[in-house]
Amino acid sequence: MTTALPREADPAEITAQHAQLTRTWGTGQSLFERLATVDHKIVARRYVITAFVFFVLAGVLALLMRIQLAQPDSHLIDPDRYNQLFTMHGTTMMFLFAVPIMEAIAVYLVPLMCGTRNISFPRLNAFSYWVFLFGGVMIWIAFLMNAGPETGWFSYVPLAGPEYSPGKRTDFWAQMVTFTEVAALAVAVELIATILKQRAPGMTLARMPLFLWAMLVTSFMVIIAMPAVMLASSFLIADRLIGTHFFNPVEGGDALLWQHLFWFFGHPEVYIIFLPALGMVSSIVITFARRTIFAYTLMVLALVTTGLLAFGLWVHHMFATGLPHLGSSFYTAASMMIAIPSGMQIFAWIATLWDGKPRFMTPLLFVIGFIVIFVLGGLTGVMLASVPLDLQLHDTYFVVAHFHYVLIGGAVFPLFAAFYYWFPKFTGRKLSERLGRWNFWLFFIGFNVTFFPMHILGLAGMPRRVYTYADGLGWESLNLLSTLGALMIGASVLLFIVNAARSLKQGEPAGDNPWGASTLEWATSSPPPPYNFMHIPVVTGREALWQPEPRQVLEGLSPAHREVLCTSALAAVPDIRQHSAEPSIWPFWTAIATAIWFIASIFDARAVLWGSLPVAVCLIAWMWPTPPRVLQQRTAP
Amino acid sequence: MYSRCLASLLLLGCTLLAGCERETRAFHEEAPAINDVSPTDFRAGGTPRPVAKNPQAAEYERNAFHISEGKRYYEWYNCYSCHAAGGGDIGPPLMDDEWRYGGEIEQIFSSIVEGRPNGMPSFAGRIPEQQVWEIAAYVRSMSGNAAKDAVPSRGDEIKTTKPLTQVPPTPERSEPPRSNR
Amino acid sequence: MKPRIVGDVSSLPDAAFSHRSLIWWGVLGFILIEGTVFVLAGGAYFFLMNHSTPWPPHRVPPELLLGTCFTVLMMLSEIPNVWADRAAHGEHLRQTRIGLALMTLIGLALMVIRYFEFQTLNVSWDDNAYGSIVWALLFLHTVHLVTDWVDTLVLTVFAHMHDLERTHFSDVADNCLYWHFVAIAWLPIYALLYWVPRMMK
Amino acid sequence: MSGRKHICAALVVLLAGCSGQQAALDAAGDQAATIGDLWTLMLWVCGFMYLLVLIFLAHAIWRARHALDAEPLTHGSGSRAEHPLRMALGGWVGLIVVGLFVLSLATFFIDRSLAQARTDDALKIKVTAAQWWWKVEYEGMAPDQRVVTANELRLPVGQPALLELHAEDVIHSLWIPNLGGKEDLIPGRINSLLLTPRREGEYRGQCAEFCGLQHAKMALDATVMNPDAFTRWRQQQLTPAPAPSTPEQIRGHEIFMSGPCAACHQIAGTPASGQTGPNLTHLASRRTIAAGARPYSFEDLRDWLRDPQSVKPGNHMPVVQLSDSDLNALTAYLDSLK
Repeated sequence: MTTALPREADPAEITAQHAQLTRTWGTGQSLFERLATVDHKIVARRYVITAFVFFVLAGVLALLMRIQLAQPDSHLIDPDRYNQLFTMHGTTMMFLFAVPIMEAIAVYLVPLMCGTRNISFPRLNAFSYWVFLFGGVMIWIAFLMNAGPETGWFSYVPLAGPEYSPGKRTDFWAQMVTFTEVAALAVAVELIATILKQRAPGMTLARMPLFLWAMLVTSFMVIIAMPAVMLASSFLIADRLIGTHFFNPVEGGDALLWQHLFWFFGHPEVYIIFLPALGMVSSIVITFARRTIFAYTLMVLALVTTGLLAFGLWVHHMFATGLPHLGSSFYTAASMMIAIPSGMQIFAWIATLWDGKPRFMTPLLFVIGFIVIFVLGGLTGVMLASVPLDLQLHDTYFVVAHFHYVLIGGAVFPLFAAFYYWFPKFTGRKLSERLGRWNFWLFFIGFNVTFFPMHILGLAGMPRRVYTYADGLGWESLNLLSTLGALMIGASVLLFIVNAARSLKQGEPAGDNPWGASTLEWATSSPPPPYNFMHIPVVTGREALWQPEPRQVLEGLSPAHREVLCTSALAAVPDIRQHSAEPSIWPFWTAIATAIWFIASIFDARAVLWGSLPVAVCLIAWMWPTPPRVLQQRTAP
Repeated sequence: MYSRCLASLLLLGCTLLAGCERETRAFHEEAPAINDVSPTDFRAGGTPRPVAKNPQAAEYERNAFHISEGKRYYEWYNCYSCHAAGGGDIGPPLMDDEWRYGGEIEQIFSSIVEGRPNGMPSFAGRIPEQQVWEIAAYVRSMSGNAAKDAVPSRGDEIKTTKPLTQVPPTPERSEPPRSNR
Repeated sequence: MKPRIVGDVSSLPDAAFSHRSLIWWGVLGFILIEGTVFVLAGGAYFFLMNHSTPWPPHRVPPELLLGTCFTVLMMLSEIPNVWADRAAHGEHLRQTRIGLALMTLIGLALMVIRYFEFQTLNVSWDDNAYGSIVWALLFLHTVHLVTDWVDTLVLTVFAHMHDLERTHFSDVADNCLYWHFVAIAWLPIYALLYWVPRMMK
Repeated sequence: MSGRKHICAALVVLLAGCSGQQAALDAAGDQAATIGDLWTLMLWVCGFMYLLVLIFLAHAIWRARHALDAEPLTHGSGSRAEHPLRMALGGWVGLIVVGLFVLSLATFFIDRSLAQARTDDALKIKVTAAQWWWKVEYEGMAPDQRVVTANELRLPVGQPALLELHAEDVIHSLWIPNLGGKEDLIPGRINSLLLTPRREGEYRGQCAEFCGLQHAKMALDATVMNPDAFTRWRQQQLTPAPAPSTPEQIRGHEIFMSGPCAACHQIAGTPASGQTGPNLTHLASRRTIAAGARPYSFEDLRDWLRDPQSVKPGNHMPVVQLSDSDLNALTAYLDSLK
């Protein structure tokens, strides 16, 4: 060490280091480098854009369905096509949009919020994106070729089994599940390792931003929940391809096994989508209320409790299947209990706003919209948790209304808030505030016009998943109203796309921290440099950037090769300088091999065996350890 | 380079189109016409009467929905009672590669519609033609001759045979029976 | 305001073992995922068992001999595994090489036994739900066996080609951790496949 | 604005949700009425909680109108409002707990009462769902007392009816909102559903579990009748189909028996004994055709026979090519099956 510490960073040194770090961490423009990149920001950007494209596509499907349902006895879309539409809508929204986009935003933000230079397993991260992309593209090509799955996003057997779902449609669905879950599980592992091991020195667990807490809980939930659906879909595809009998009652199987496995995943899935959104809401509320969050510890507890309770209530999707009543009462209680942590969090956000100095800009508008809508969805959720009431409401439009209030209100509104909030960090420019307000009000009103009437439709007897309905049942005008609302939502999303496209070029330049926020991602430039942070920040309080100036940082990570600082899991004490993986094309090839493996096994069961060979070869090439010779060169001065 | 790209794109296109054909669910199509269904050669052991190939008929044995419907009607019209699940009982087995009256889909269609000596009744007028085509396609799949990616696997029933997806294909051409069973 | 540099991390080590290493957490994450799969598959086994009597439907549980041989060998393999783990932690190159080679051979032997074990199941996956679930369980475990064996093989080859740095020793230790998982996960599956049907009689 | 919307919504609830032949809140049976009470309780409790949230939120927004240029509150726990807010949070959580307790308890007792209702004097009916129709069988004292019908359920008012639920192919769900909640029909399992109708009238049930192509057109006509009318109906259902009387009906009868129709459908008292399609013995006495796809009328029946795949695409009734006069004859015969 040449100079005594502490000292001010020297501008000349900063310029020199910037050049060297950019060489070390940067991604070039060639096709090869783009395919081989392991920069978490680039991967996350691709992830976000891909997932958003899927959102728009699934939205178009929703509009088609709404147009079909606008009037009774409509013949625009035949039942086979309609069934594919709603299956693809649900599948795309749940598997290709909601979970991936939450994880994608986390892949972008978590390393930045932790104050580290890259995500824990960069190559795994790149692989995850490619696998997700290939899975999504596969199912959409199948759909456009009239081989889209038609048995619902839940694929209940026996309808989805070999006897009643002929062809390859459901097989594509089952393999799409495998693709996306592999991707999601990989990201979950990366996020856990990043959050636990790569937090900036001083960021103890008690100082972690709520978004990081939310992602930590979510990632653990992914790890426990997603295997269930992978197992279930593997059973399904085995039944369909090689004639196993998991779901064939005559040979000892049982259709309800599917439902148990599916909902053991399916219900936590909702919270896997919802918890990251809560983390985003907390970040935004703190920034725009300009007050630390009210009851931080309780908020953390609420997240953890929600995560735990989420695994105790899958049976409330199965009240009508004739399960024993006493058991069902348990699930009623468990399902209702989840209202306690949710209610606490709602209170804490409003209290923070109440006691803070709020600025009502677009992100906060979306958060307020979230509260208004989500709470209503939560309350109808309490109703659905009641066994007798559920027997009337289950599988009706009431449920459709409920979960759109919960998922659009609880996830899409926060997501739009997040887009407006972090867009400056992603791109260096702000989104237009004027268009943002239009975007919000159109969405908010359109949403309620679309989905509020569905509550009534459900009570009036309209079941879900019907491609048409008879005239004279009193459902006509509400359905028409709902369709008009859906068009408003469509217009609103279009407006957002216009806003994003314009602001990318002409938006107001943002600067490092345009909102005066308190978390570490705002401590670097917008957009962040390839290496994220030149000096590793030191965290001295819960709201890192609201601590007294000057900011404290550490030096000593090599600028010449890829190193990240690992800290201890609880107290975040600096521990080792861990090597971070170089770019590699092998994750891409592994993903290609995996895609061939999965898709081939739809058509030929033997591919399960031979298809694994190329994957193994690619994996070995990817994971081959760096020889000591290279390591020594690297550490040499 | 470009030509190779084009070739692979074409190949991809063909695969996808095959997917289309396999997955269509036609509820409302006209049954393919068979003009020369006339009782001519009923002698068991004689050469099966050649039947003009009908391209529309071929679609049935490539279409998953039709084959699956055929399976349903095979049960509903009680083909089971004589042929069992394809292994044969009173009637001849359907899952081997021996066909007394020809194993092309058109020939199977004729056998169902016209009936055959020694017990196979004529179903003309009893089963609508489109359904006969579907049954014929299913019967083809039992011997492993329908499109492999279109045949159903096990049914939701007691296991009696290997799932059709696991049945190895038998020679496409029908052969004269070797002996009188 | 310019940031103030308050410390220097360049003197920290660049690799460490177990929970100090990033990779270890990754391995743990995957163990958690796969452990969940095993637990759920076991749950499916009991669910199906409750829906069919007798269990197994053909009343003959698989022969004990091969499965028990496998179990014994799998448990015995823990001795060299622990030994290799210690050698890696102590960064002893020669012992680590021997340990890895030994584990590769044992893995090979286990896979050979496993091949014949499939045949003693005495049922095909497409016979009935019992057949399906026992094949699924055995297949799942075999996938893990093979995966970890390939990993061990790669490390063995690498260790015999190069000298090892601490980061490589750490990789070896993580591989040993995963082998613990493969071994421990086998025990409940062994019980499900071989003993539960006998106890249900 | 928001207020007006809610008034409108409330009005619509009154108009649509509360009346109709397929409406959950227009209770015509014990079960639906009990669940309706639970709904009311839920609506009040949840509505009250929602109101509290909205008031708090509105107040927070209103309070904020002067706060624009203030500095951020970087240590919120030092705020003067911290303590009162904590108290309020405690109260709020307490309120949620009490509310949930009330609702759970209500749920539990109502669930018990529904589950433990007496069934010994219940009318036993076996309902089998298939893609995409309902087979309904009334068990009698003797095999020849068994009534088989399709896509209609007739119940005497005041008597509990215990439905035994079977499924032929995939999972379906039986739901007659005016009478009570739904229950799934699952292949390989037998479920049951108890309904106690209290008001005479014509209601409509519909399959509530997605079951494939024609899930949308799988309705069930439920009729609650006075006991005498029910007994008369039941007696009448036991009689074989009337013999065709006009020449046209006779020709229709011949077409039916010699064509594909008889392979799938049964008409008691005739050679037609197919079991895979709905029993047609008293077809003309039903309210609808093809599981509620069309109302019953001569013309609708003829349309259906001419081209079932246009009316209900994907169902298993094939198109049978008939000349117009044959079609009229067949329709005339079926229309005589009162």
